[in-house]
Amino acid sequence: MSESVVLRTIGGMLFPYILVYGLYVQMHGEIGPGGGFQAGVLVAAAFILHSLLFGKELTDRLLPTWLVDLSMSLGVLLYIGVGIVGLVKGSYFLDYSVLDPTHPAHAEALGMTLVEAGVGLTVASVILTMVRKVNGEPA
Amino acid sequence: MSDPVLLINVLLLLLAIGAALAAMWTRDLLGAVMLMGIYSLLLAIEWANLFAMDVSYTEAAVGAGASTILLLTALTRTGTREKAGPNFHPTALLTVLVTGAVLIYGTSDLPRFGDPLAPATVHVAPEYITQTVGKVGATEATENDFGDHVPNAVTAVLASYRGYDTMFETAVIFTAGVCVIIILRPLAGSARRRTAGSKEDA
Amino acid sequence: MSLFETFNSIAFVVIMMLGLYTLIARQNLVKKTLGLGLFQTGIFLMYITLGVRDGGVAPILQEGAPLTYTNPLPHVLILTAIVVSLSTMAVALALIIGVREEYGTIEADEIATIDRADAEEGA
Amino acid sequence: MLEYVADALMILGGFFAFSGSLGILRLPDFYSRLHPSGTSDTLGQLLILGGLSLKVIFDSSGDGLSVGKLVAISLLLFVTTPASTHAISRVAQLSGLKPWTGADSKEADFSQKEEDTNE
Repeated sequence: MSESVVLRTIGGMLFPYILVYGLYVQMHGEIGPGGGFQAGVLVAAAFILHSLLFGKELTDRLLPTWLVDLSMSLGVLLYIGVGIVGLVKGSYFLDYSVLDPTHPAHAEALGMTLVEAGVGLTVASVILTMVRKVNGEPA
Repeated sequence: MSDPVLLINVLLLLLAIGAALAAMWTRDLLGAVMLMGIYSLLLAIEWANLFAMDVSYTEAAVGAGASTILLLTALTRTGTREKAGPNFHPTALLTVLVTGAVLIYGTSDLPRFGDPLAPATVHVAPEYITQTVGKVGATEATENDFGDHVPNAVTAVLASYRGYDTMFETAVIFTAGVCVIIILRPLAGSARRRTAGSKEDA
Repeated sequence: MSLFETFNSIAFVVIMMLGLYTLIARQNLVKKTLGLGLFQTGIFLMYITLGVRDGGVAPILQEGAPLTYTNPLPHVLILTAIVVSLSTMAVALALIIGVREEYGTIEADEIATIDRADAEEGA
Repeated sequence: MLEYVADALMILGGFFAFSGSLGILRLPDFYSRLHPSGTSDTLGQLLILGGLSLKVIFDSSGDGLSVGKLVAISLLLFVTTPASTHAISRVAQLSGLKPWTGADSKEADFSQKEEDTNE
């Protein structure tokens, strides 16, 4: 928790913009530089900034620890789930074309978006968890 | 020399090596972590200079941002001073010199910087860039804005062509997160042998 | 083949060897972790250098004119490797914190001394 | 015409960035070194980004997205650089680093500063 009014004002101002920028990087990864890995780090950085400025309790209320733990595994499961959809529909593992059989280009884009979302979810929550744990916060 | 990429490349790498030397030389761990952050930022510029935009992005976010935060957080629990000791270590120097000489001898066979006929450039890269692998019949249905390919070739290779690789990298990251949770779980007091001494100065 | 064109090969060896020297010569565990990270970045430099192509631009495909692009494959490998190196570093730091709580020091030689003393006590 | 204005802005920005770096090297103590790194660098960055956006407007005849991104970066730097300078100087003051007053001879002051930063 920082006592400085300047830092808390500017940090509070920046926090939503960092989150939005993280989402932009996540969704823009197919057109420009970016993707799940970078976006995950940005989102985690936003929450680390929040907990540095406003204290752990407030960040915990905003983003409970159980949610972070859940999304850590949810990201990997989302990735594997997209792969298993391919298996269930009678094709290869991680074959995106089964997601939209009428339009392969759309299916490819949809599959990549889902997979990147899984990567982003895992990276963000894992980095947040690591910093929290190394900082000595209990489970 | 006429190519500005090469000149900036050499300048940035010299600066980065200088920052790395300073980081490894100093006995102040806080300063070493900060210098490693500077080194990462210089490398991020270097990746952008070599047209690896996604890597530059990741290096700036992870190397200069997240890992600096992580190391600083860890330093609050481990102490920031390194014990004074001899800077010269003959065995290490000998090992490093021999290994370095072997590696430099090995790099003499590498294709020259930016060679258009290098095997890596000739064989796989064109298929990844034109994104023709496995799309023999899919020439119709290009209502997408970008035809039937994804504009960022790095994302296409990451999420589609090397999907298994990325999946297991994600699994590695998840495993690392679980490992950190397990290693740093609070234990009962009897499980630690020397907690009495370390709790006071922590 | 001028020095400018072979500079990257020498630079990545220098960076890697700097990390290796720290890994062997220094006793502090956090410093050893930093040296390991430096070693990894040397390898990143090698990969990215191998992907460069004369006149190539970033592999973000433009509509219209066919351009030459750098090789996207090393970028993908290194992009994931950077994030994985952060994760492994976090595991290493967690272990170092555990060592510090256990022994009260993070210098490798002091830990070895304590371990030897313990073994003699037990014998 | 606009092209020359853009070039002039970028050269001016480069000059300010250079003088900021020179100030970090030449000034005697921690607090006075924060001054060039906070003010001069902010101005240099803003001027360079302004020159770049003028160049984008001139070259690609109204690429609104790139200009918007440059303006967003300028705003971000305009807000965050002073804030980070504030944070650094605040932490230095809280950890007990005394400012240099210039009362003694130069050598004595530099040795004093070394002791302070080593704490």
